[in-house]
Amino acid sequence: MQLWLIPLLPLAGFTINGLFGRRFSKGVVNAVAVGSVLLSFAWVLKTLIALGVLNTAYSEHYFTWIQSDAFSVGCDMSVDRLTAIMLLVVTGIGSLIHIYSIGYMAHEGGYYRFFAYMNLFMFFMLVLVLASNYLLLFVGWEGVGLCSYLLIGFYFDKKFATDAGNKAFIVNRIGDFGFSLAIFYMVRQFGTLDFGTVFSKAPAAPESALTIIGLLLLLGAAGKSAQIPLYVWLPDAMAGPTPVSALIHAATMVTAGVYMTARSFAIYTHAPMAMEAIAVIGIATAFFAATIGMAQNDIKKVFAYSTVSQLGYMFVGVGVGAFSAGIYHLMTHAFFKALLFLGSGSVIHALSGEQDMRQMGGMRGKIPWTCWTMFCASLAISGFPFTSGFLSKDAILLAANHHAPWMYWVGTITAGMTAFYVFRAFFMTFFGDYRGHEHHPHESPPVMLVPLVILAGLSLAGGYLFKVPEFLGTIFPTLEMPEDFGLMAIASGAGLLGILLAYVMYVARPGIPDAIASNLRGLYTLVYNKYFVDEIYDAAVVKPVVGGSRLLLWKGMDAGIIDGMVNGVGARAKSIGGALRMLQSGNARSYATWVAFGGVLVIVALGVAEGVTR
Amino acid sequence: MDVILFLVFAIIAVLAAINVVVQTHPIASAVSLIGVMGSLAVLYLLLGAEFIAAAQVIVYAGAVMVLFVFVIMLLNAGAEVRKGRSFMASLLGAPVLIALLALLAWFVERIYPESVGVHFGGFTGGGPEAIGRALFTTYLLPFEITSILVLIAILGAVVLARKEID
Amino acid sequence: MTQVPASWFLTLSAVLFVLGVAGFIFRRSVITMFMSIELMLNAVNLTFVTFSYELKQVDGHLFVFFVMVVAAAEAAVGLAIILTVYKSRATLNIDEVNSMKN
Amino acid sequence: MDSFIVISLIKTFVIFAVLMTTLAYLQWVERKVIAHIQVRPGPYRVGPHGLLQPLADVIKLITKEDLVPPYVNKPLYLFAPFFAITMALLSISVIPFGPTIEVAGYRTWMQLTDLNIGVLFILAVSSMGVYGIALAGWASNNKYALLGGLRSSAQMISYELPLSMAIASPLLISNTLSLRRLVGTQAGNLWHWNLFHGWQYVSFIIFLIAGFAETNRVPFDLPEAENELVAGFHTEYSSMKFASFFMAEYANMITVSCMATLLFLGGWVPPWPAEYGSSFVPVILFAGAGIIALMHGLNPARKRDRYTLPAFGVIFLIIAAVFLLPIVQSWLLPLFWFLAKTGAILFAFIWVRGTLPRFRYDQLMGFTWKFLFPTAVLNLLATALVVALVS
Repeated sequence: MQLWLIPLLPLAGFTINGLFGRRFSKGVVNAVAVGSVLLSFAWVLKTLIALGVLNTAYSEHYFTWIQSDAFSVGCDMSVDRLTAIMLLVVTGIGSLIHIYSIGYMAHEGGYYRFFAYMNLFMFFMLVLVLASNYLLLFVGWEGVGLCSYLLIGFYFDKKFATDAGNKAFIVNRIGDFGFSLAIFYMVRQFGTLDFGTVFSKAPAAPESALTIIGLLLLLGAAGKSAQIPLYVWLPDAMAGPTPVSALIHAATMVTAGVYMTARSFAIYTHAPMAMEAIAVIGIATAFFAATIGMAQNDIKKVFAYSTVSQLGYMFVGVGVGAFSAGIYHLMTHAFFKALLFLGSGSVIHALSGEQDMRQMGGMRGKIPWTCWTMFCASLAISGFPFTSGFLSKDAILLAANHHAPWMYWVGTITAGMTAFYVFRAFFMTFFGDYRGHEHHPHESPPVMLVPLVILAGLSLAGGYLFKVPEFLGTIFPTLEMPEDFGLMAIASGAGLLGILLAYVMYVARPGIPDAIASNLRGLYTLVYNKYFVDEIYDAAVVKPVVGGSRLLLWKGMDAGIIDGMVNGVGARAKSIGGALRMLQSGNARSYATWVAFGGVLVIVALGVAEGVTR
Repeated sequence: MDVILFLVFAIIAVLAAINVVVQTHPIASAVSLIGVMGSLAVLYLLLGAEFIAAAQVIVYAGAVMVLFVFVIMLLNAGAEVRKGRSFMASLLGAPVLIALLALLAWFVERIYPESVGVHFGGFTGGGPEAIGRALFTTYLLPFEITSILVLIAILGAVVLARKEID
Repeated sequence: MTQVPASWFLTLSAVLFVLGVAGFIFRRSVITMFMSIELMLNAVNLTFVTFSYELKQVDGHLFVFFVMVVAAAEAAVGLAIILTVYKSRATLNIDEVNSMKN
Repeated sequence: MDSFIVISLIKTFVIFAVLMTTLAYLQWVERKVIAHIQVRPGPYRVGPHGLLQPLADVIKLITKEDLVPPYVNKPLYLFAPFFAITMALLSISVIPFGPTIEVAGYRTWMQLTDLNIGVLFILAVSSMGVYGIALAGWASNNKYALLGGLRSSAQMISYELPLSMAIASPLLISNTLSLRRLVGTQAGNLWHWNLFHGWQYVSFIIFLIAGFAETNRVPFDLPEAENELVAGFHTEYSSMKFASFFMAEYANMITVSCMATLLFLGGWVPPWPAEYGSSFVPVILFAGAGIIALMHGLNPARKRDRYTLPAFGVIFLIIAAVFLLPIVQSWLLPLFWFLAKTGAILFAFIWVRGTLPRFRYDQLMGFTWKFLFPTAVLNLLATALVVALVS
């Protein structure tokens, strides 16, 4: 069934564009890049149809990558229901975003380079998804980290872009550190990394080991999916072009963490403590990111924090045991979040680079298509009844309530806040009068609008088209939950309340936000500055590490000890030489004195030796 | 009797040696050195080394010292002028020498407390016949080498000391 | 007590040796230093003879004989050098003879 | 034990007295012989035929003012003559004059002492003699003296080498260093003497030439040559110190001639064994001398010879008579032969002084280093070869 063809097509696209892109015209580059992704999407559809119901995982083995007596790691791929969904999401949304970025990147520099990196990203993401052992997954994991770095730093001539790239890469590396420790521990514990054997041996392993593996995997996932401790890189990642943010920082890469935790459900189900940790981190991130999102003025920053918050929801889903709900929300989130980002991309495109919402407003008339497609996405994300977002979010909230009621209430408040800041952005951008100084904002070309429309359709009806919970029921342990309409009503109510509040504050009476901001000065500045988390990290971690390394390692160790020793030896030799030079005075009598002195020493030595031996 | 002989000539030797060191004029120290060699020759006789005693007088006192006296006379070397007495040398030298002496003495007394007594007839092996036999059998090689050495020394001395005929 | 312990001879030679060393170190005139060397050699000869007396072997005398020959050779060459030094630098003070340049 | 000391003291006294008188009268003999060579009478005023002349000289030298010039290096100036005379006299102590002698019940050798390294001892002493002259020359702080001292010591040193080589060859033959045993090996008749052993006369001649040079005698007495270096190394010396140098010179002469007799002429051994009448030779000689003296006494060339010559004749006859006494013969005859041979060589010294002209200094040095020393070495090698082949 040649599963390897799926990741190999984007790779071919990458190599062709990468090596000969400079000489191709834009059209050829488009054809190669988008073509390879569409082919890969078609191949995915073909394999899924061919595989049929997929009750059991279908896997193919290509070659043995590492072989050291008992421990061996093969390069083998497998497809089961979870992988199928991920493949569809990745290749589907990937191709839409590729089509969109043809228009968006039309008059940007380095055209072929952008598409080469995007294809490379697709290749690594597909390897990650298709991998059937942790090491191959880790290869994909690292690859996507690399591509995110490359794409964030796409405008490498701008300092903040390269800094953001570095930040993203380093923070991801911290997460990967935890992940690799987990892999080592698994090798020690289970002797292999293959999903099947690991999950079959997991129940027998001691709970403490599983907890440790779980927590380390969580650290990796937190790094990649931007959870509480390691989320700081995502907002800065907005420095990259908007399609990148859409593809990598909304739809696919950030979800890798959720996919990985979901994939290792066997470990987590036998490590309740780790599951609890996931849930707590998820809910905390959701609430925390939502509060920051409310005070942001940059349109992409708002959606970045909303991504962090929605990922928090997915982690809650996984944490409370509703794995299928988590993946369901992952899929729906991919649809509307990609749409939101692409929409904001076309808004920025229209305003030729303007990102600050305070410079926008009243765009309803000028770019109607973007406006209304974003309206659909906003409805979906805020959980407006009967949109796909509503379905997946409620599933999670119900599971959270079943697990721990307080989580449900925090989740509901966060849902309200989510609705508020999304519509705040919507109203600030499209309603009121135009505050910018761009004289004629123009609508985006159809090649950008078509994907928007498709995504709008998916975000509204996606939930119904693909019944994920039933589809994944066979793999994951299902939670039998009574259908409690009361809770659903409260959650959707919170969402509507958020929308109403946003409408009142930003359309009805525009003065209110400034009033609130002025009298809640302290809180507002705190939230606006993202709780100074970056500054804290900088002070707590970066400064000491950099300072420490400069002081201790560089000054102390390198210069002090190593150079010190080397130069020291040289200096000592010189000084001794200097002292001995005094001896060569040419004065025969001083020579004689020293000879006599030596003689005395020798005799003393002999005497002592003689005395000793006698 | 032997003790008296030893003491007399030992004291002569030591006094003469001190004179060698103390005298400012080289000729005086040369003569006192001859005195040392003479007294040593007698001590050799006491130790039964007749040939060596005679050789000492003939070779050492008779030839080498004459060379010294010659050089002193030729160079008309005056008394040593006392200048540039570096304090450091005596500071460092004197104790070292005293230490050396004390050490040697201690070493001798300690290592050879039970040394054999020396009297005149004690060892009669020192005669020319015994030395001749040993010299030309066991020590033939050194003998040949020293002969070459002396030849080289003569050549060296001649070359060094001759006036440049220019 | 008609027997003289050998250690007295050794002590005497030690004294002579040290005097030789003292002469070599403290005196300035080259010839006197040269003579102190001869004195040292004599002291050594005395030790040789004493030990050959003790061990009742004639080898000690041979060594003394060789020492004498070498000392003679050395004296010859040494004095020749002193002559040339005197000719070129008109001084017998060792302190002034302390550099290779003339 | 004490008899040894007493005997030694007596012997020392006897030998010292004999030696000192011989020294004095040797000078008389020398002046007489040289005078007669030069056809002049020589000293005859002081005592008969000048016999008291040495006594006069000694008195003169003793009473002369013993001045010590201020600019000399006083200690060495005084030390030099003393050293010269002691070294010269020292070697006489080893020379054997005759076989054993029986006096008042004590039998002893007619020799002060016998060292089994006698020859080496004499060599050592003669090599020390150099210092006397060298230091004298230097201490008197006078150019002539310095040059004289230098030259004479250089000469003595250079001639010491052929001298020791010449001595070494007879030693090879007689195979002993003790002088007494040396004479022993030459016992028997004339042909046993080392002189006629193989070609030992070559080493005898080398020995004599080197001996002449050692004692600064005529052909080689350049250092004291009046016309060039005033008086050589003893220019600044006066009276007794001057006398000591002279005595040293004569003592050295006696030592060399004694060595010559002992090494080559068989010491006190008569030329032919006693049974062939060698013991009568001295009687004949002295009797003949006495008769001649008496005859000359009858018609004297000078009027005071009328008394002296007959007196000498009578003395000689008495001596001839003494030689006939058997009890004395045992030690007197060997003594006579020894003294006769030594006297002959001494006469040769004096004779050579009277006849040969003086060597120039470079000829002198060239002669020894270029001719004498090589021949001495060759001679030694040849003798060694012969001895090795013979034994």
